[in-house]
Amino acid sequence: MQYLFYLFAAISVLSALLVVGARNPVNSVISLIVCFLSIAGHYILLNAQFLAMVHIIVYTGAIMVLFLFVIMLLNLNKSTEPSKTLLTRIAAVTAGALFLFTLLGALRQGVHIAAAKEFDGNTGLVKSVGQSLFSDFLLPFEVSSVLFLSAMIGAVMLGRKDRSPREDAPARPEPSERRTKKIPA
Amino acid sequence: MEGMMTAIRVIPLEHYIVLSFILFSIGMAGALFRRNTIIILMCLELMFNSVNLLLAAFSAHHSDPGGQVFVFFIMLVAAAEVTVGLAILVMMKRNVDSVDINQLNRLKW
Amino acid sequence: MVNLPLHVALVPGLPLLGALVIAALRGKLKGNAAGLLATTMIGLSFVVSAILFLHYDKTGGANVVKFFDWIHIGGMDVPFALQIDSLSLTMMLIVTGVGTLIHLYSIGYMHDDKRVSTFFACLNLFTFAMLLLVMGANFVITFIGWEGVGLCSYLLIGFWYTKPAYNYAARKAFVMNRIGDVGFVLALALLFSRLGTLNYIEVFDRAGTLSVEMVTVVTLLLFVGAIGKSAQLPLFTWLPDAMAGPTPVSALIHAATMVTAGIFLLVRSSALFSLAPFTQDVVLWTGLITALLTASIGVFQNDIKKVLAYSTVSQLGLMFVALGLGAYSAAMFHVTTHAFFKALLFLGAGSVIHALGGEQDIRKMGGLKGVTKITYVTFLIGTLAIAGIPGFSGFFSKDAILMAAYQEHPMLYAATMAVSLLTCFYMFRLLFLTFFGGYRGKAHPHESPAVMTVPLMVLAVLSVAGGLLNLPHLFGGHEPMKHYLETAAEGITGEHNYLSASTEWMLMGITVGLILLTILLAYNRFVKKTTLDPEPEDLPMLSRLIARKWMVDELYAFLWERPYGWLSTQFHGILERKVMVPVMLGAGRWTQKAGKAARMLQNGNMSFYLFGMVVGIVVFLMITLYAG
Amino acid sequence: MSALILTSVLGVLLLYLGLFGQKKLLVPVGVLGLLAAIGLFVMDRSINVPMFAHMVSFDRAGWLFSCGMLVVTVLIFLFGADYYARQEENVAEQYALMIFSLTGALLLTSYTNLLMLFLGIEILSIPLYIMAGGKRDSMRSSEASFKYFLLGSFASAFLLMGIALIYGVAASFDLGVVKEVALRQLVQPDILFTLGCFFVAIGLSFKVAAAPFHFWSPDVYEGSPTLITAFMSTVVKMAAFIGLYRFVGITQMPPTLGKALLVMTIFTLMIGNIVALRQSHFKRLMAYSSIAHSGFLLMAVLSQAPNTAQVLFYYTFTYSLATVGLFILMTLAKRAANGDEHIRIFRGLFRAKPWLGVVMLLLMLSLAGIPLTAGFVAKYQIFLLAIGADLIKTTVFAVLMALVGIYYYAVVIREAFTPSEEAPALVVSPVNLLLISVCGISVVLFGLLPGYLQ
Amino acid sequence: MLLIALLLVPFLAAAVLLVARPDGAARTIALLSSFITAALAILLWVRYPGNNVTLLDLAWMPSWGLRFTVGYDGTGLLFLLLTGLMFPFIIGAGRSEGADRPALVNALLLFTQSALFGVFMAQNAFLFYIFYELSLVPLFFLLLFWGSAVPGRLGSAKAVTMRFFIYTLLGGLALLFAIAYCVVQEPSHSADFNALHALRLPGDVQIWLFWALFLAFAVKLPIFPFHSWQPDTYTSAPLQGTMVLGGVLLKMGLFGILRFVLPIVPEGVEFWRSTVIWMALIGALYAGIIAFRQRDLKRLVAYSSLSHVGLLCAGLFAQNTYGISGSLYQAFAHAVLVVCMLYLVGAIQRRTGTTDLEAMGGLKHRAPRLAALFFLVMLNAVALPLTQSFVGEWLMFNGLWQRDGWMAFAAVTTIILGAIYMLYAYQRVMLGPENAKLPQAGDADQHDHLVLVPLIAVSLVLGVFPAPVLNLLDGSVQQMLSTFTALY
Repeated sequence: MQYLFYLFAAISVLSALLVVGARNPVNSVISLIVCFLSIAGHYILLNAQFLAMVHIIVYTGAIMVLFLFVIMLLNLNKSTEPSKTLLTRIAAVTAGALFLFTLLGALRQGVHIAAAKEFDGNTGLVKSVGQSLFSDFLLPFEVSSVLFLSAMIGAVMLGRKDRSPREDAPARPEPSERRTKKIPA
Repeated sequence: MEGMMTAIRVIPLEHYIVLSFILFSIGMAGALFRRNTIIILMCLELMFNSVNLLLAAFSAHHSDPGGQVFVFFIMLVAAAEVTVGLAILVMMKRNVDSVDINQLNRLKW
Repeated sequence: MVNLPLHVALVPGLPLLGALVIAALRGKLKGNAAGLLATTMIGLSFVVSAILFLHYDKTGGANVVKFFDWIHIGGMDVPFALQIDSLSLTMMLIVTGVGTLIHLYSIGYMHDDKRVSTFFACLNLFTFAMLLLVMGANFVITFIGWEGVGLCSYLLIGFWYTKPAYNYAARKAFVMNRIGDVGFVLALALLFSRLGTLNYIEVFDRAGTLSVEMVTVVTLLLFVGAIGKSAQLPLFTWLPDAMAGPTPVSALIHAATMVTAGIFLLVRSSALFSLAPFTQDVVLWTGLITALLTASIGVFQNDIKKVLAYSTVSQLGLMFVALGLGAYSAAMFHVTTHAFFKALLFLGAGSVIHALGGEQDIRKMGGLKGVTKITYVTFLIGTLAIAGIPGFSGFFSKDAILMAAYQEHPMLYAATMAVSLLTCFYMFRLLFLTFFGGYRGKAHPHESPAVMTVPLMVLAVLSVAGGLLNLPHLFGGHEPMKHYLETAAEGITGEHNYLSASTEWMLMGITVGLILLTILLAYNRFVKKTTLDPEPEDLPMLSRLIARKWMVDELYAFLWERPYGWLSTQFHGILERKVMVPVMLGAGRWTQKAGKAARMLQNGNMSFYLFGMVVGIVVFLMITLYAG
Repeated sequence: MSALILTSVLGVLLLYLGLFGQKKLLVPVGVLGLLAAIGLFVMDRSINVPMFAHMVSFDRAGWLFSCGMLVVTVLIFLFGADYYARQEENVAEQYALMIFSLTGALLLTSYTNLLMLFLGIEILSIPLYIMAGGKRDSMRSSEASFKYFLLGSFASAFLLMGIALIYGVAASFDLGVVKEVALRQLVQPDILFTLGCFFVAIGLSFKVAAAPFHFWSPDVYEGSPTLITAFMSTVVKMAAFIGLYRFVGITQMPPTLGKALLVMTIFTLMIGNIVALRQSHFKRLMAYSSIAHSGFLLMAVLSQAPNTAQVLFYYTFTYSLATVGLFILMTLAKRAANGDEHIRIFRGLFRAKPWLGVVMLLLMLSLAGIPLTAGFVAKYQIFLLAIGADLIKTTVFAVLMALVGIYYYAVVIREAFTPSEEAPALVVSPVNLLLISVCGISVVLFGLLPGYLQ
Repeated sequence: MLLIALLLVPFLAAAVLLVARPDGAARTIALLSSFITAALAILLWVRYPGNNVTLLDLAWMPSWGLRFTVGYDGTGLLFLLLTGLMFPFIIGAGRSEGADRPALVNALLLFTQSALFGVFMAQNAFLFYIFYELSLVPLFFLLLFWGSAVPGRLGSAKAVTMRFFIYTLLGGLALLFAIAYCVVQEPSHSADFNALHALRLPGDVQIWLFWALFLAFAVKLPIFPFHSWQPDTYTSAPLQGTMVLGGVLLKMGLFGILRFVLPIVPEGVEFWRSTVIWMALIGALYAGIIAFRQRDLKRLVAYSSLSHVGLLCAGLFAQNTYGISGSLYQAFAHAVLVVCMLYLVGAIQRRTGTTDLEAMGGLKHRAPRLAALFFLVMLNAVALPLTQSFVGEWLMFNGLWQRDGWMAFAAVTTIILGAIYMLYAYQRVMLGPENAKLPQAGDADQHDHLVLVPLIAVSLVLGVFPAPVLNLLDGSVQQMLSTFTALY
C-alpha cells in the first residue's frame, strides 16, 4: 500500500515537472493528464471513490480536452514558445524552491492533527458524499448554478466571433494610444 | 476494497501534506517559469489539484465527507474558470495574436 | 495756583499739539505760519515749564503725575506718568528754552524750503519726544521719548530726502540708536524681572536689594543705550553723518538736547550707577577715549558742521568722563552750558552757511567777520565758551570736570586736558578760517535776518552767563545747580570735593595758560599764514589717518556693514536657496522620484507580477513563521 | 435571504429581457429589482440567524454592507443607462453579470462557512473577469480581462490551500468550529492553522489589492470599461473587505500573521500613494488611490476593535460614492475629449460647468480626506482605531502617506480648476447630473452627519 | 447665537456670491457681510462677561468625541475680534476696477473668514481641526486662480500653490494624528478642550506627542526651519490672499499652540521649551537678516512677517503672563501691520508697475501722502513705542527675560534687524531723486485712505491705550497659567 502511494507520488511529481518543462504544449497537456491520473490513483487509495470518478471525468475528460482543443484551435501545437531568459528561469525556480522549503521547514515543527475518533471507511463513498452534498451543502450547490450561468454567458459572450469582421476596425478606435509601442504581429 | 480503506492509516498525514506542497510549489514555479499562457493555466490547475489532494487526505483523516464535497466544488469552479479563461484566451489571441505572456504589456505603469 | 496735572500735561502736550496741527494742515499753511505756530507752541511750553520750575518745591521730592495705566497686565504696571523733579525741570528748561530759540531761528533759516511745515512738525514732535524722555516717571516712558527722539532725528537728518547719502546717514543714525536701544530694553527687562517695577522712585528705592553683579549688568546695559544715543565709542559715527540735516536740527537735536539723553539717563539712574564701580570705570574710559579720538578728528575736518559735530562727540565724551568719576552735577552742568554754546555755535555755523548760500567747506570761507558781524561776535563768544576761557560758561563746567579728573588721578587730568586743548585748537581753527583772512569762496555773503540773529544773541548771553548757574565755591558761588539737583539724582549727594583751594587755583592756572598757548598756536597757523589742510591723501601718515576719522567708518564697513550684507546675501543665497528650499522641494521631489521608481514595478508583464506576488508571499510567510 | 434569491433571479430576468431585445427595460427593471432587494433587506434587518446549515448569516455588519453594495449598484446601473446607450450588443449580459457578481458579493458579507467564502469570491470574480473583457474588440480590454483572470486564479489557489489547511486542523468548514479552534490556538498553537490563515489572508489580500498583490488593479482598472472599473473599485472592494474582516475576526489572527499583515499594510500604503503621484492617467490614478485606500482599510481590519465593521462600512461606502461620482465625471469628460483618459481632460471643467467642478472638488476632497467630507471622518476613524490598537508607528506612516495622497488628488482638482484654451464640450444627461449631484452632496452630508451610516 | 451668526453670515454671503455671481455688486455684498461680522464681533466683546463662555454644545458624533461645541474666552475673543476687524479691510483692499471674477474672490475670502471664526470659537479639538483644515481650501483656490509665478525652480503659481497646500496639510495631518491619539487616551473619548486639558499623558509620550501637536502650528506660523514654503507663497499669492495668510490665517498657529500644545503636553513643552524658543528666535533673526537683501518688496514683507512670527512663537513658549499676553497682543498688531504693509505693496505696485526694489525710488515726490502712510506703518513695523507693536514686543521681551536672558537678548536684537530692512525698503521705494520712470504714479487716493487710515489709527490708538485689549487677555491668561501650574 505504501509503495503504491509512493509510486503515485513519484509519478505525479515527475509528470508535474514535465508539465512545466516540456517544450511542446501538447506534451505538457499529456503530462498533466498523467499527473491527474496519478492523483486519481491517490483518491482511490484514500477510498474517495466518488472523487476519483469525478476527477477523471471532469479534469481528464473535460478540462484537459478543452485545453487540447484550444491548443489545436489556436494552432499552438508547436514548440515555438520562446523561452524566458535564464535569469527569469532561475528566479522562478528559486522562488518556487524557497517557498517549498519554507513550508516544509514549517512542517518540521510537527503536525499534530488528531484523526477522527471513529474511523469511517465509508467517508468517500458516493452515498456519504451525496448525502452531505444535498443536506449540509445545499446552498453552495444551488449558488454554484449562478457561477455556471455566468461562466456560460462569459464563454458565449467572449468566445463568439465578431458579427463584423475584424478587418473593419473597431467601431470606436482605441483612443488612448498614449504609448506608441507597437505590438509585434 | 477493504484493504485500501486503510491507506490514510498507513501513510502518515504529513506525507500527503508534503506531496501536496510539492505539487503546489511546482505549479507555482511553473506559472513563473513559462511564457505560454496555456501552460500557465495548466500550472494553475496543478495547484488546484494539489489542494484537492490535500483536502481529500484531510477528509479521509477526519472521516468527514465535507472535505470531499469541497473538492467537488473546487472542481466545479475550476471547470467554470477554465471555460472562462480559455474563452478570454481565445478572445485575446484574436485581438493580440499571441498567447505569449510577455506580449501582454500594453497596460503598464 | 498750579494745576499740576494740567501743567505737566501741557509741557509735552503743546509741542505734540503743534506737531499734529501742522501735520494736519500741512498743505494749507502759507509762509511762516507753520514756523510761528511751532515756535509759539514750544514757547508756551517753555513758559509752562518755567511756571512749574518756579513753583517746584525741591524739598518735597519728586511730583509724579499719573495720567492713565498704559501697560497694565499681570504684575506689570507701567503707568503713563510724568515726573517733576529738579533734574527733569532742568532738562525741561533746557529743551524748551534752547528749543524755542532754535525754532525761532529756523523760521528764518528754513524760509525758502518747500517742506517747511513738515520740518516744523518734526521739530515740534521732537520736542514732545524729548520732553517725554526727560519727564517720564518710569523707564518705559523715558524709552518712549528715547525712541521718539531717534525717530525725529531720523526724519530730520533725511529731511532732504532726494540725496541718497542723506538718507543713508539718517538710516545709519536710526540703526545705531537701535543698537543702543537693545541694551536699554534689556536693562529694563532685567530690572523689571528683579524689582517688579520700573517706576523711577521705586526702582531707586529698591536698588539696594540688588546684588552688585546685577547692578553692574543693569548699568552696563543702560550704558549701552546711552552710548547709542550720545554717540560714544563705538557707536559715534552716526553723529557726524547726521549733519546732513538742516543746521537748526543739528543745533537742537545733535548738539543741545537729544545727544545728551544718554547723560541724562545716567544721571537719572545715578542711584544705580553709584552702586556699580565697574560700570563707572567703563563709562569713564569710554568717555575718555571717545573724547580724545573725536577731538583729534575734529582738527582735520573741513566741513564747518563736521567740526562742530566731532566737537560735540568729544564734549559728550567729557561728560561721560565726569559721570564715570561720579561727578554727576559737573556732567549736568556741562550739559547745560554745552547746550547753550553748542547751540550757539551750530546756529552761528548755520548763519554762515545761510550767508554763503549753502557752502559748508571752511576752505572756501574766510573773512566773514566784516560781513556778518553779529554772527561773528556770537560765534566768537561760543568759541571762547567752548574753549574754556575764564568767565565764560564753558570754563566753569569744564573746569569742574577737570577737577574731578584730577581728583581721581593726575594722568586722567592730563588726558582731559588734552581733550580741551584739542577742542580749543580746532575751534579756533574753525573761527579763524571762517571769519579771518580773506574770502576764498564765490558766493555773496550777507548777514542773516533778525529772526536768526536774535536767537544767536540770546544764546550768546547764555553762553557767557551760564557759568553762574553752578558757580563753584572757589568763585564765591554756592554751586546752586548741584544743590538743586541733589534731590533728584542720588549720586550727586555722594559727591565730595577733596581738593584744596590752592590746588584748584594751580590747576586752573595751568589750564588757562595752556589754552591761551593753543589759541596762539592756532592764530599763528591760521590767521598769519592761513594754512589750509590739503585733501587727506596728501597728509603725512598719522594725520592722514586722523583726517580719515581714524578709519572708523571704513572699519565699521569692514566689520559690520559689509559682513551684514554678505551674511544676508549668503543666508539667502546659500542657506535659504541651497538648503532650506531644496530640502523642502527635495522632500517632494524624492517622493516623486520614489514614485517614478516604484511605478516601474508595474511593467505590464504578468510573469513579473506573479513573481512579485510570490516574493511577497515568501517574505510574509517568513515573517509569519519566524517573526516573534 | 430572500434578497439573495431575488438578486439571482433578477440576473436571469435581465438575461431574458436581453434575449427578447427589451434593451430599454433593462435599467428600470434592474434598478427596481435592486431596490426591492434593499427593501427585503430592510424588512429582514432583525433576522440574524445562521441559515442553510450554517452557511450564511446576515448580522449587522453583513446587513449594512449588503445594503451599501446594493445602493452603489443602483447608482452604477443608473449610470449604465447612459453608458450603454450607444452600445447594441451584450448589454443585458453585462447587467446580468454585474448582478451575479453582486450575488457573490452578498455571500461574502454573510458567509459563515469557508466554502461560502470560496464560492462567494469565485462568484464575485468570474463575472468580473468576463466584464473586464467587455469591450471585445479592444486589446486593452482583453488584456485586462486576461490579467485579472490569471492573477485572480493564482490567488484563488492560495486561498484554497489556506482553506484546506484550516480544514485539516478544524475538520470542518464551519466558522463556528473554526472559531473554537482559533481560540484553542492561544493555548496550543498549530503551525498548519497559522499557515492556513496565512494563505487565506493572502488570497483575500489579492482581492483587496494589497501590495504586493495589487499588480492586477492598475492594469485592470485601466483596461476595463469604465462602468466595470467603477463597479470593481466600489462593490468589489466593499465585498472583499467585509470578507477579509469576517475572516480575520473569526480566526483572531495568529500574532505573527498580524505582523506580516502590518508589513503588508505599510507596503500597500506606500505603493498606492507614492506611485499614484506619478500617474496622469485618471483610471490608473484611481486604481492606485484605491490601493492606497486599501492600506487604510487594512489598518482598520488589523485593529480588531468592536466597531471595526462600522468603520469599514462607513469608509468603503463613502469611498464608493465618491469613486462612482468621479468615474461618471470622467466618462463625461472623456467623451468631450474624444476618449482620452489623461487627467488633462478635466481642464476647464469648472469654467464650463461650475457645478460639476464643485462636485468634483467635493468628491476629490472626500477621497483626500479633507474635513467636512465623509472621507475625512472615515480617515479619522481609522486613525482612532489604529491608535486604539496601539499601531502608533503605522499610524504615523499612514498619516504621511495620506499627505502624499492629498497631493495627487489636489493635482486633479487643480486641473479641473485651471482654465483651458477651449472649454470642454460636456454633454450631461439629467440622470448623470442627478447621480453626480447625489454623490457629491452625499459625501458632504455623510461627512456632516456621520451618525446616519453607523 | 452671536457665534453662530459669526459663522453663518460670511458663509451665506459667500454662498450667495458663489451661486448668483453678481460680479458688479460682489464687493459691496462682501463688504456688507464683513461689516456685519465686525459689528457682531464687537458686540461679542461688549458682552464678554470676563470668563470662559460656552455658548452652544451639540452632540454631533459623540462616539468619536466630536461635539459641536463653540464658545470663547478672552484669548479666543481676541482672535475673533481680529478676524472680524481685519476682513473688512482685506475685502476692502480689493479694487473694483479691473478685477478678475470679483464674485469668486470675495466668496473665497468670506469662506475663509467663516472657517477662521470656526477655528477661534471651537471648544472641541476635532471641531477646531475641521475648521482649521477647511480654511485651507478657499485659499488653495485663491492661490491657484490668482497666484503669480515667482522666480526660481518650481516657481509657477501652480507649483507654489501645491507646495503651500501640502506643507500646511503636513502639519494638519500631524495634528489630526495627535488629536486622535489624545481622544483615544481620554477615558470618555471626548475631544472637548476641557477634557483634553485635564488629560495627563505619561511624560515620555508627551515628549514625542509634543511634536505631533506642534508641527501643525510650526508649519502654519511658520517657524524656522519649517518656513520654506512661506516666502514663495506670500510672493505668489494675490494681495488679498497674502493678507489673509499673513494677517489672520497664521494666527491660527498661535491660537493652536495656546489651545493644544501648552495645556495638553505640559511636560513635553517643558522638555522642548528651549529648543523651540531658540528655533523660533533663530528663525526671527535669520529671516530678519535675509529680509535685508530682498529685491522684491513683497518677499521682503514675507520675510519680515517670518521674523515677527518667530518672535510671537518664542513669546508664547515663554509661557508666562508677559510672554503669552505679549505674544497675543502682538498677534493683533501683526495682523494690522501685515494687512497695511501688503496693501502698501499693492499701492506701490500699482504706481510703479513693479515690486522690484531696485527699480523703484523717489515715489515720495509724486505721492507724499502715500509716503507718509508708509512711514506710519513702518513705525508700527519697527515697534516704535506708542505703536501697538511696541506693547506686544515689550511684553514678550519681559516674558522671555524671565525665562532666559540670552533669549531676551536674541529677541531684542530683532528690533535692530527690523529697523535695518524696513528703513532700507522705505528708502528704496520712497526716497531718493525724483524718478521719471513712474508713469501712472499718483498720490494716495480715497480708497487708499479708507483702508490704511483706520488701520494705522488702530495701531496707534492701541499703542497708546492698550488697556482694553490687555484687560481682555489678562484674566484668561492668568487662568490659563494657573491651569498649567496646577498640572505640575
